[in-house]
Amino acid sequence: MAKIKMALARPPHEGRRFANTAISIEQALPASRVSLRAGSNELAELTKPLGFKLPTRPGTSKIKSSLSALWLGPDEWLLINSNPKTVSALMEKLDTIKCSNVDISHRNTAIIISGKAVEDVLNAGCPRDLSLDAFPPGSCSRTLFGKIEIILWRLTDDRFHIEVWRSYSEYLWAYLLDAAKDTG
Amino acid sequence: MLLIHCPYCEEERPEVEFAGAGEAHIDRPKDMNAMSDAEFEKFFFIRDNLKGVNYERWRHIHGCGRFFNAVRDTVSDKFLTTYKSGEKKPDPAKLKTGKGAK
Amino acid sequence: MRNYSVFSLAREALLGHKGWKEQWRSPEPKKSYDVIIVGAGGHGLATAYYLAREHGITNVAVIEKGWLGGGNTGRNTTIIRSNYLYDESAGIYNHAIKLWEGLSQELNYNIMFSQRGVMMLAHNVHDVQVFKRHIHANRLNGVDNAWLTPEQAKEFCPPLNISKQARYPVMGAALQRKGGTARHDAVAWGYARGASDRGVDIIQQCEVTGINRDASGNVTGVETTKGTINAKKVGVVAAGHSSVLMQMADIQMPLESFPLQALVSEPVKPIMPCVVMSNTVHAYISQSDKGELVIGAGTDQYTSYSQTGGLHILTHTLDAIVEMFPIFSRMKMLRSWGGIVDVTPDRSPILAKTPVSGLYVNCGWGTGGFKATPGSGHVFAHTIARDEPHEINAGFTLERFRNGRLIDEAAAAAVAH
Amino acid sequence: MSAQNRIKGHGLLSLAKTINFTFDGTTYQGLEGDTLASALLANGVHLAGRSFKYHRPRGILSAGPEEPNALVNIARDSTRSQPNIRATVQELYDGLVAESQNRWPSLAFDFSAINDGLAPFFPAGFYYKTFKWPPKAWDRLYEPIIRAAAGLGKSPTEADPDRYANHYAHCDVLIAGGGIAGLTAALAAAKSGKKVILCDENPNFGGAILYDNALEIDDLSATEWVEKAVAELAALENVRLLTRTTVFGYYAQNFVALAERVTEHMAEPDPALPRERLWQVRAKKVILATGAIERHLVFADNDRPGIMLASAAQKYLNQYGVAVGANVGVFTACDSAWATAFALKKAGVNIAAIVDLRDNPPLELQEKAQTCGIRILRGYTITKTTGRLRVQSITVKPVNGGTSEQIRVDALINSAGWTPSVHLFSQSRGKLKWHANRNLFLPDIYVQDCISVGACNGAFDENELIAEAQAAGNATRKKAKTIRIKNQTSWAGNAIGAAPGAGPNDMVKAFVDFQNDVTAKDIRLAVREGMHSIEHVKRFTTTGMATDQGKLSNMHGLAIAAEQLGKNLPDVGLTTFRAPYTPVTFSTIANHARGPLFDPTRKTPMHQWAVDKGAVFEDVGPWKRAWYFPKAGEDMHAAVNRECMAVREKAGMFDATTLGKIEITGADAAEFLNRLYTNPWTKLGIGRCRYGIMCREDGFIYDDGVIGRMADDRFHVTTTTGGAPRVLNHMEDYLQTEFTDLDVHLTSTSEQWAVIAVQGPLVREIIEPLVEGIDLSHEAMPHMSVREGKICGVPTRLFRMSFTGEMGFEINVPADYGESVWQAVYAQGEPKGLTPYGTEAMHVLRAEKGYIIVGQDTDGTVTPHDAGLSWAIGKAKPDFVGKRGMQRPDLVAEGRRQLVGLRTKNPKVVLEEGAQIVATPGQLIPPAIPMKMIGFVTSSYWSEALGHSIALALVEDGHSLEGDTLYVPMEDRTIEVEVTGCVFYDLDGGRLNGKN
Repeated sequence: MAKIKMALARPPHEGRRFANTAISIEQALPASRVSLRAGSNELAELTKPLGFKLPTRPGTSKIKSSLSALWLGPDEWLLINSNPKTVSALMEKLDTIKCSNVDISHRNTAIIISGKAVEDVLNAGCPRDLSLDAFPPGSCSRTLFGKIEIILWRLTDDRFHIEVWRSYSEYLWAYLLDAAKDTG
Repeated sequence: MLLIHCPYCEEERPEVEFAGAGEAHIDRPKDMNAMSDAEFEKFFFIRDNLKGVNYERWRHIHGCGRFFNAVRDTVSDKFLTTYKSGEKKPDPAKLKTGKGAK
Repeated sequence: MRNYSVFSLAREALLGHKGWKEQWRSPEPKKSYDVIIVGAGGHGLATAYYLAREHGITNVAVIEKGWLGGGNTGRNTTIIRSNYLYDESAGIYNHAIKLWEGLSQELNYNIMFSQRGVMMLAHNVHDVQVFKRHIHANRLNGVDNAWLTPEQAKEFCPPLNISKQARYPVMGAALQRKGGTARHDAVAWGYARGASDRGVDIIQQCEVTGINRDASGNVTGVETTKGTINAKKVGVVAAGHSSVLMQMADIQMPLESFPLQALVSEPVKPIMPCVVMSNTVHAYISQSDKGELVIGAGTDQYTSYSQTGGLHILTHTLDAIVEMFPIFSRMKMLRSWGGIVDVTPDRSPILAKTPVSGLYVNCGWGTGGFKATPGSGHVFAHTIARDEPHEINAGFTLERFRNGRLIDEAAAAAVAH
Repeated sequence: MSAQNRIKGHGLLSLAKTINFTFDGTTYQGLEGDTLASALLANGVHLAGRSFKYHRPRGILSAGPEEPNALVNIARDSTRSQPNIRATVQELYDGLVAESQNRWPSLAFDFSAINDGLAPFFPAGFYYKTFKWPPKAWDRLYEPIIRAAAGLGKSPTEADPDRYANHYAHCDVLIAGGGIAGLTAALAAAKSGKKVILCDENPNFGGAILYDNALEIDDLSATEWVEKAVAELAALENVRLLTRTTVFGYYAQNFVALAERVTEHMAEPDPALPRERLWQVRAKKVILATGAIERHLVFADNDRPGIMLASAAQKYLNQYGVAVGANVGVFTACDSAWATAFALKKAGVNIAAIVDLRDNPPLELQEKAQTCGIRILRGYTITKTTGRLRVQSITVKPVNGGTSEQIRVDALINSAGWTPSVHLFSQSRGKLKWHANRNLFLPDIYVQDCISVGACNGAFDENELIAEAQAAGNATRKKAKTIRIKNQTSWAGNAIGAAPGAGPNDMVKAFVDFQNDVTAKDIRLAVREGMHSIEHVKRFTTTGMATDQGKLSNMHGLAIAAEQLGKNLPDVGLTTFRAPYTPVTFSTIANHARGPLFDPTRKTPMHQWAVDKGAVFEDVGPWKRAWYFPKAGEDMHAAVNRECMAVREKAGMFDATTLGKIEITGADAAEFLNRLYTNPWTKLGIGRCRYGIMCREDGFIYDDGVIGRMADDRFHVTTTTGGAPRVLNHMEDYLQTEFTDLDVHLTSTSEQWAVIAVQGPLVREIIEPLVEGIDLSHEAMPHMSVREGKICGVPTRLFRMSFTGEMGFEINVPADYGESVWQAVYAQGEPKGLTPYGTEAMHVLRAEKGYIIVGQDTDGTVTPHDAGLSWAIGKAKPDFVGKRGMQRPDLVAEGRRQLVGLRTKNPKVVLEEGAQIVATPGQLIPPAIPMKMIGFVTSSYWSEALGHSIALALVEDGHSLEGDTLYVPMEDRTIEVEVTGCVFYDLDGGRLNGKN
């Protein structure tokens, strides 16, 4: 049998970026993502495979080396590992524990947006209060941006990570660029 | 746009993150087959639709994804309280209607 | 009744219009009536009018909490059409159209029924299938409804954007030429004048606070803020407040009341020749005789009696309008308002007797009641007078929610899957 | 032309900074900082518009957003034409081109002014009384004429190239109005650490001092004080200042909408800037400092050009250095107009007389008037004015009778006192209270966290106003420092309703609502006709319904109606104030959601490949799906036939990515499916799939799809494309609120997987070489099974299933690999005849097999039994969602519509989808309307494989009619059809296994 030609990954908007003096928008690199669902009794067991305690305060996140956990709901976390190759390992680890683990690495894609106008640009489409006291670094939440759902995650004062379903990323890009027009 | 306190996220969020889900505290009978047509009608179609304090369901669909219940005055549209699904019906007499909503 | 005509107008012009009498009497309520209608909206007033005119029942009171015509009658976008799918719906809405056509003359009141055509846009293959189904059913029911190509639609309504580049390009349209609009206030006032002139008492600023029944449960009258008023028959025609009133007779209704908003633009010279509706893009628009673009929005997602809604609802309405009519982008919203619409599970009205003898209900028109006003009043009057439904409203019962015989116009337009 | 009415030494504008503009074709010169109105007045132009109904000549009445008369069209270019712009608000820019409206042929001579002469025939509501005969004439004849006469400006006729933006904002305190009150409140709030947004509709803050600059605050001139306050605020981090920004809507829970005009004042706007920006602000507290609006007096012929509000004249003088006339009359019932007179006099304008309705205006005012030689007429009214295009004289007469006197004027300023702007308070659903002693409605009961300060709260005295504002803004305990006020202008005195001389017995036109031409007479007529509620009066006369929304007319209308009814004013009711406060551009509200951003467009990973192959797409919900792939010279029909035949004879490939997918995990996953789907799931083996039907409680089909069991506790569920979000929500609802006993979790994987359906006799040999770790043989992988392995070296969930009746596989791969795997499969199969096909061919192929499409062959009123899917109902199951519902009387009754197949007697005839079906030809000739319809065509296609047309239909008792002949009456002919089963092709299904 002839050698099978390996399929290539073609992530959406690969390498796309925009920047002016006030705002910078870039397509994040591919990553491993797992939707983790677990009840309060299961939490303890998860600490070992993850290497840290899952955040349990609503809207908070936890980062340890390449692995991050975002609280999305009382029994729901989004696990992101910046290394796209680690997903199967992560899935296998979780398989051994009573919880729900679903690979969504390709369902979502991410955009990183930063700069001094970042709150203004996001507030063009997101109805949430994004001031530092209301949404400090580390905060994360599912919310709306224009007509689509996103997960908004604040990395630093002026840097956000936005998770979005891949087919909505084109809309998100276009909206962010439109909102960024009169900045910088 | 209303501002709704999600009992799971423990904060107020804009209405567009939520989906209204109709009247609250209508439980699906354990034995559906034992229902008369009249009982089925009441269960599936009949609604209180109260003018005043109303018990209703919401889902924080673009947030934590949880269904929860709310007590809201349908004349002022003010929320008296919101509470997790499964918790029992609060007594409206014990809920104060404050300025603004909530 | 002082006749209205170009001649009486001319005569009055020379007398400084001092001779005009009030269009309807504003009497204090009597002790008792043969029939009490609760709610002086278009449907209630029409019911009273036809009770007097068709059935000789003139000892009638129409009781109104606020001012007549001040509810959904005076708040809706006045679209009139009858191109509904099911026989029952086509029956009642087409009955209404026939009455609309002679109404100005019959009432001696210009209600400005304007058959400018109602065009419903199809934006995808599924819309086309659904509209074709309507068109064929309408034809066999004697209801006019024609299919137009995008080009024909544009010809009928020049401001329309039929560009293939649109997000949801227009694939065609269903046009009911007999559809159109009427002047909502005039409809209420014309019926009020006609009813009052035939002896009907219209009692405004009087709220019904209870429905009285005797030992055997039969209706005996109503309690109001102006005291007890007796009647053997009570017809509830209270739109958004129907649940509240029916609960006074211990009847729980299959209804939910939602806020529905509408808006008008600043007046401009004639630009929109017809009514355009799009269910897929969610917008309804026409132009009033004053020149305002009249635009209907969607309902909020929660039940409410506040007669106000959220701005985001208007946002979605106006982005749809600008998408369908890019030339209206710079037009300005002059005024927006809200009404309370009572919605049934199958989106069809209830026009029927109730389990309580002597109590009748006309409700559940949702967002589309205005167009039915004459037909609804006409057959509801029959139902009250004869204590049995007219064949046209025989299907619009309360029982259908028990036996499952729904008239599901909403489901029949099911979303493409 | 040069500006002859500009007065040196007055106003805040620099005479050096001149700019040119044109009005109705004439070029004029104005100054930077002018409004169009001030520039026109500077050039002696008062005539600016025509009224709505009588087309009476109208001048500039006000200096603000309440302007009812001076509405013009301004066009930067053909795509930027804007009707109904208030000249009193529009800032002048170099090259501005304005045109008057609602006149023909010209503003000075308007043909329709004939209406004015005929006015007696057009009283309020005249159109209700006539135009009824002949019946058909209304919309053919009368209405077109009325419509043509109505309307003000002209709608734009080209698409709008400008952009619009949105900004959601949050703050502790939002302050509406940047006058002294607003500025004071802002300073207090900001200094106590609050996050503040202060906005004002004007280009500059200052509010009333733009009228009255005599005032001194803390020993600074009002202007200096404002500059200082603004500078102080601008320096603070926690303050956002917004000018040219109107608060237009006040919604529930302190959600407030603002419209910011970003570029409307610029000669050459930067294209990067939005034309306007919508601000949607959620404020913890709202401070309303919206001030008050001066009312005009309602007297005979009070609408001539040159007759204007006193405060406007003062603003034109003090801000723009423009005198509104050389010989100005003053008619007032309020002190503040006297101040205007003094200011004008000081500026060298002759004051013909001050006519005050009051017998005893304040003595100090009278003394001051005497000292500067102004004639005073106390207790006088105006009974007549003259001048067609500009007021020329006024006729005055003592209120208590006496002799009249005509006085020449070239302008008349008037004031009936001030109406607090309670619009936003009222929008917030607060309750107003009538103060009879002052003829004012003032805020009484607040329902939101909101407070009114200053003139809009009735505080006309600056000391009182400042105290209110400080208290409202200050969040600390600290006592606010006192601010010293000097040279206040009194706003005392007012009149409401018709002035003497415009009473019930005076045959004069005294205008209440200028734009809509509503006179005191009209309102009295409405009352006589039984309009006893102010809402009736308003609707009957249209008072208050013009573009100014009654800012000037509402109180007068109420008073006149009340007088006529013999009631107290508040008992007539107050019309509700509705958003917006001033008109707002549609696209400002739509903002970003235009063009490509109107709605998201969802595309699959293989979309571009299809585009490159020339696919035609269809919209399915938000998705773009490849509809068919026409080759050169092919129409849709030819392409679809080719695609179908390829699948039947060789192989086809189809992008099924848009189908919804839900991963259901947990120990009770199978039980959960048992309750949500009609089918049984417990016994479904790992690696097997099953077609499932979902109902709601009502027992009607809600969704369907193939479900595969990946593990004991893991299912891969597919849903319809459009149903995906609905189904997931439906499942979550039951899981979270009803079946809480189950250990189940749901995750949408719709976009995790790209799905490539390969269908046809050759598909196995085509994909086999690409697959690793999966035995594709019949034995190892029969129909309706699923395996995990690799394809093209990447992980796949490979389903053996078919929606065409041919042997088929659905290759699920992680989405990023979708395009690449698709290309690999295509490369592999293309030589063997593998053909990409679209949704249309898919529809034909499935119809040949009688597979339903939910939403097309069902419509929300169809049970599984009706659809012939009784086999998919788990009879043994004690309960599932829909089980009870489908037992209701009407759902088990005779005569339900059931899904059947149809074959046309003439095989070439393809029925129209949606066509209706009747039972008896007897109905047909002559066509007896209405006909009894017993069903309709749900799906209909030409079947190239079968060589005849096929159709599916819902027909009453259809299942028992097989073999019968029915009729499809079309407009031009009647089509005979035979009822058949739903399956047309490969009846025994052998081809699923590559047999037959």
